[in-house]
Amino acid sequence: MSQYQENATIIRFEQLTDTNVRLTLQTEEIAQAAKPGQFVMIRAGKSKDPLLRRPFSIHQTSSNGRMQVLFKVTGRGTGLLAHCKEGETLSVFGPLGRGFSIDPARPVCLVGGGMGIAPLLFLAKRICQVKQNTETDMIVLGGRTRKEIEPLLSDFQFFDIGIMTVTDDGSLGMHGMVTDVLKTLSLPNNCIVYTCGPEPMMKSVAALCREQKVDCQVSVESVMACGMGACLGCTIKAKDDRYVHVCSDGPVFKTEDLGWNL
Amino acid sequence: MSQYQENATIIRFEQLTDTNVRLTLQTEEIAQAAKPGQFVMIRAGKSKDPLLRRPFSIHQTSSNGRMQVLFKVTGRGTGLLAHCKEGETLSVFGPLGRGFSIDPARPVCLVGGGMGIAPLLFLAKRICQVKQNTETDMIVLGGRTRKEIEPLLSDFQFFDIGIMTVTDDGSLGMHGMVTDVLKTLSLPNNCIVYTCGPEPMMKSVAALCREQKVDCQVSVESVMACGMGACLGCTIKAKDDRYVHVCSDGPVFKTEDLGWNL
Amino acid sequence: MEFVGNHDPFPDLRVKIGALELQNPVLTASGTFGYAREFVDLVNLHRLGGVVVKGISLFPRMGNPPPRIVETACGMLNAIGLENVGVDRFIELKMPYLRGIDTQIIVNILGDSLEEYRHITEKLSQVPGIAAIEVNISCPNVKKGGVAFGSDPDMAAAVTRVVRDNTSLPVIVKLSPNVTDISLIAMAVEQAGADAVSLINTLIGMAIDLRTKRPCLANVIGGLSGPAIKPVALRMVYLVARSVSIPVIGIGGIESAEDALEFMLAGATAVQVGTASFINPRASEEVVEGIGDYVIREKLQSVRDIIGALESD
Amino acid sequence: MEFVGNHDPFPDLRVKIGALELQNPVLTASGTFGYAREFVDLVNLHRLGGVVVKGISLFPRMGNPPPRIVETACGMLNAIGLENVGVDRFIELKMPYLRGIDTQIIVNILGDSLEEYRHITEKLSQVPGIAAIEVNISCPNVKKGGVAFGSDPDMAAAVTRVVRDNTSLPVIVKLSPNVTDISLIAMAVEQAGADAVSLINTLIGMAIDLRTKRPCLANVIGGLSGPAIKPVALRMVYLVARSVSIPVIGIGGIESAEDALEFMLAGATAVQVGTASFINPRASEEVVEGIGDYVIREKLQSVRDIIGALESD
Ligand SMILES: Cc1cc2nc3c(=O)[nH]c(=O)nc-3n(C[C@H](O)[C@H](O)[C@H](O)COP(=O)(O)OP(=O)(O)OC[C@H]3O[C@@H](n4cnc5c(N)ncnc54)[C@H](O)[C@@H]3O)c2cc1C
Ligand SMILES: Cc1cc2nc3c(=O)[nH]c(=O)nc-3n(C[C@H](O)[C@H](O)[C@H](O)COP(=O)(O)OP(=O)(O)OC[C@H]3O[C@@H](n4cnc5c(N)ncnc54)[C@H](O)[C@@H]3O)c2cc1C
Ligand SMILES: Cc1cc2nc3c(=O)[nH]c(=O)nc-3n(C[C@H](O)[C@H](O)[C@H](O)COP(=O)(O)O)c2cc1C
Ligand SMILES: Cc1cc2nc3c(=O)[nH]c(=O)nc-3n(C[C@H](O)[C@H](O)[C@H](O)COP(=O)(O)O)c2cc1C
Ligand code: FES
Ligand code: FES
Repeated sequence: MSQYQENATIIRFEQLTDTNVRLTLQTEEIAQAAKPGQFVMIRAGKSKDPLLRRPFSIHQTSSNGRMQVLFKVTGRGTGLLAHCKEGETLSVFGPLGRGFSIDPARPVCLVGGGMGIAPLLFLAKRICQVKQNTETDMIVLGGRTRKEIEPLLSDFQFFDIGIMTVTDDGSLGMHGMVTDVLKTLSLPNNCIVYTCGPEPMMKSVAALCREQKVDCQVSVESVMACGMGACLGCTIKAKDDRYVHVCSDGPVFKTEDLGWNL
Repeated sequence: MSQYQENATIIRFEQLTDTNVRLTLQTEEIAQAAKPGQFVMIRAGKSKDPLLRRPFSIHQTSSNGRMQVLFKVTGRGTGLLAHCKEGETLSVFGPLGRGFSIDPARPVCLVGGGMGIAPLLFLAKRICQVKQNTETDMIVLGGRTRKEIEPLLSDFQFFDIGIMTVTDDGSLGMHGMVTDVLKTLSLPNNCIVYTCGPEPMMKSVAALCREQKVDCQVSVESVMACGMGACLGCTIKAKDDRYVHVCSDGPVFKTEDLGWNL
Repeated sequence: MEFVGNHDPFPDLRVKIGALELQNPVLTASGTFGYAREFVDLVNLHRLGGVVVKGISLFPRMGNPPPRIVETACGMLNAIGLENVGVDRFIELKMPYLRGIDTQIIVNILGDSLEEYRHITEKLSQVPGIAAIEVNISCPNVKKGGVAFGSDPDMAAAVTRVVRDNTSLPVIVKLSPNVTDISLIAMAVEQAGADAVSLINTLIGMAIDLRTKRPCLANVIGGLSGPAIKPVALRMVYLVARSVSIPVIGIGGIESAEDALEFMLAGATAVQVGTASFINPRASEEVVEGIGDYVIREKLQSVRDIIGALESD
Repeated sequence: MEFVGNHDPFPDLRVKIGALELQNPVLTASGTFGYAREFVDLVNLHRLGGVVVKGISLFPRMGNPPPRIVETACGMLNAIGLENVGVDRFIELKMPYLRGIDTQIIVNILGDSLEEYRHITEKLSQVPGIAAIEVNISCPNVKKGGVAFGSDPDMAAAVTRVVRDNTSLPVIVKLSPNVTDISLIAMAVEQAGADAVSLINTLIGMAIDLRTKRPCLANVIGGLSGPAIKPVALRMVYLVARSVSIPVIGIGGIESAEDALEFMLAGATAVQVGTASFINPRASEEVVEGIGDYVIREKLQSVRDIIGALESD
């Protein structure tokens, strides 16, 4: 679990929608060491304000030392990152946290909502590398509108995994929520569901999985200062009222460990 | 003495030397109202850090509502301004302070050192507008090296005023300091000397003027928070140990009012 | 009958600080808005809830030697040293203009002794156009008086009483944050007859220039203001608002309507905009506008609905 | 004979905190560097002057409910609530790794009562590899103990005495800035036998989320740290260094060697890097490097030459 701090050059800047941006960064060591579900801490701007780094899931890595992050502008930090230009550098450290655990022998279903789709590309890629057969696997991508999902779709189509899309307004794929899609699927018993997205969405997915008695791994968020287990600031409440730290115990958890009140 | 706050578009960005930048800003009202020797307060960046605006002399204005500032990168604020791009906007307010007082009937000598040259272009322009005859007038531009002065020279050559240059290393014009040039000139008795530059330079110019019994106006600097007489932070000691405020009593003073210990 | 429709274009922003009625809760902080005239070209002064003028003493003061200010991370230090023209010249030179502004004029006063506070209060009480007195017991810059009055409940009460006993104007006491328990001071001045408290004044701080190996300020120490101190101010306002029953005026790092509304949620009846006016001369007016927009957007009856409306478990 | 030439590539950065010898004056601040291991991939731990570990209590503590942190202007608020594994598990689980680092390990302790401070001191005193104890009497997050011990000179002295009497390790007392006169507390703990004082701990602050109308922290209030507080810290270090004759360790918003050197000019013998480690995990090591460069560039005999070397009139 080696970590690195790098000044990463922005190789490519993609404005996917009004608010969604994808950055391709040259980060030799981080890209090499990263596993799906892990994240990086990025410094937005060079000023002391905003002060803290921002956490972002690793969207995918490449063998030539590149790494992508995909994010939505939600405030000042992401706003600054959305004003970066190709050729500039960003201070990045990682990879951080515990990622998804993969079992090559079991069928999977990836369920992403909105920016929660970010870590799933890397996960899908790795799954295809380690598994012989992905025929029974499934990817469900949900979002508010077509605009949000469409730019990401072609990347997922690289894999030999079935994709279903669903939007709040029906502008792409099914009309409704990811759980509406999930209900239509009959998840095999030994299936692992991986999910990332807004908390209410993840909770309904987790509830559904519990009903259907399939394992579910979720990638959760929390406010972070250090990203590496030092500040103890990223706590969330887990099973039996114990606290866990999202940055070092997670960000990926088995839902049964979180003790979500489903 | 009207003042305006404007979001001024950067019309032109000129990197004159490694460290010296000239910005042309579209600032309708400020440009119209400005007088030579006045200054503006510019916000560097959009962050709360650095917090305060930075004061800059008005380098020149145009009748189509444009204004220039000329500055050297000396710290974080000017560093940020030096990273601006054409088309971006800057928050500017002004014009502020009391400028040079001009008497069309008297001969003048303008003495600028380094970035102290900035306000003198505007002054020279105005002098040429109000005076019939500038034959006996003189502009002395001093700097460390040729590189610093040369980009500014052509602008001053527009006027019908004699120019002398002097550099610390002799790479342009005379070898030495502005006072060395001044000593070679015989300043008419009723002459006004206007000077702006590093404080030691202005003090030697002022001393020389006192010796030669000619009037001398200096544009001085001080740390500023508000630029408009509200914070009382920009105080300097003046004649009889009284305090004056650079932003509202100045930045241009008659040297005899400053009580410099020459 | 009232107008039909939800969106009242004239939101009710009025608040009361004791007997003092403000058209809206936004004041300018002492020492950061001069005597208002400095801002007339850039701000519509008539839109402000009130103007608190630069601290006035019995006799003129020259203030501290320069440098008097230095920038810090998201803040600034000042050691102006309470430079002012003195109460007599203030009344003669500054009040005529101030009186013409359609807003409440609050005069911030300071003194080195109870006697000085008494004298200056007496003088101001006879002047038309003054809406209230704000008593600065907290300025950290002057060796005598300043620090001591503000950091001891008994002395704070004594100053309050002197001012209270010599004027019928509303008395606002401005508290120093440089104390172990600001609520003790607040309770003491409430007891002593203050109509309101305003807080916070600046935190004591220092900056050093490594190049010259000297303090950045000639006075060595100065008062820290600006966004950096907002969390400290907000907590003190929250604490004091729960400790006294007189109105609290929140001050410290307020730059926007959001900042102001946070202070009001914490219990402030009004706010003062300080350092922000240097960075954006229109800050105070923009806070008024922003609070108005908020009241309309949130469909509040009045801005008073949010005073102390912070929810917590 | 010494090497010929001016530029000693190995500047003398050693300082002494009482009996505690540091290879350089740069420590990591408690609660901001975990138990050091977290940083091993990013920092050369052996280059640090010392590591101050997260505050340890007699029994394990769960800490406060989330949210525990929120960003503020040039700073952050934390209300971790002193989550820690307790002294026994600390000794068992964390000390073996810490012992292997070629630096001084300082254990930060806290308690709700004098008894707790005594117990934990006794336990730590028997553990090899601990270089000193830093006594946190200042944490604002825990209702019992924390605030009271740090804000009253007598209680601060009492805690110091208990720790002093139960260990032969150097005792550093960490002071709270949330007091009227920090030098009184410093003098009291010096009298009570402290070998050094470190300051400042966090300022008490608060943040509010206007959208939810709730405090940003579940604990409502939290401790402010980061660049925002540096001016306050610098002034308190300056004040305390002139009030006591034991060494002072400067803390508060230190991000760079320049910051650290400013604290040393103000009188600090050593410094701690806190919040900066979150933004730049290498901050502490870079401060060591930067101080070394400074000592070489300025041709100082030793970094000790700049301690308290501030010039003023
Ligand atoms: C492990 C992890 C992985 C993440 N991966 C992604 C990703 O791949 N793509 C993406 O778009 N976003 C991701 N996020 C969320 C992202 O970190 C926040 O959107 C970002 O920090 C907001 O910064 P800001 O300055 O723009 O917003 P701010 O102005 O700081 O706040 C805007 C909103 O974002 C919330 N927020 C602020 N800081 C954080 C934080 N550190 N963590 C979570 N929420 C925060 C605030 O509560 C507020 O509601 C991830 C978060 C975590 C913890
Ligand atoms: C009336 C006036 C007119 C000026 N006109 C010009 C001009 O036309 N061109 C130009 O290059 N410079 C001009 N200056 C100086 C310019 O304001 C400073 O160089 C600038 O503020 C430095 O900002 P910074 O953030 O880059 O430097 P900082 O990082 O803040 O500091 C770098 C150095 O600049 C000094 N400095 C910082 N702030 C100020 C300030 N407000 N005033 C003076 N010195 C300061 C500091 O003491 C330090 O030595 C003028 C100053 C005044 C007062
Ligand atoms: C330059 C300056 C001068 C000040 N002068 C006074 C003063 O004369 N009297 C006073 O009570 N407060 C004075 N203050 C304190 C402010 O009124 C205010 O309490 C403080 O700055 C905190 O608010 P802010 O962070 O919004 O600036 C002054 C502040 C500054 C920055
Ligand atoms: C997240 C966090 C946790 C902290 N925990 C402790 C602690 O356990 N014990 C302690 O004495 N100080 C603790 N502190 C205070 C720091 O050690 C330091 O005194 C303070 O943050 C100021 O320094 P800085 O501005 O460099 O961060 C903590 C600070 C932070 C930010
Ligand atoms: S973010 Fe610091 S411990 Fe998790
Ligand atoms: S800069 Fe504020 S009074 Fe001059």
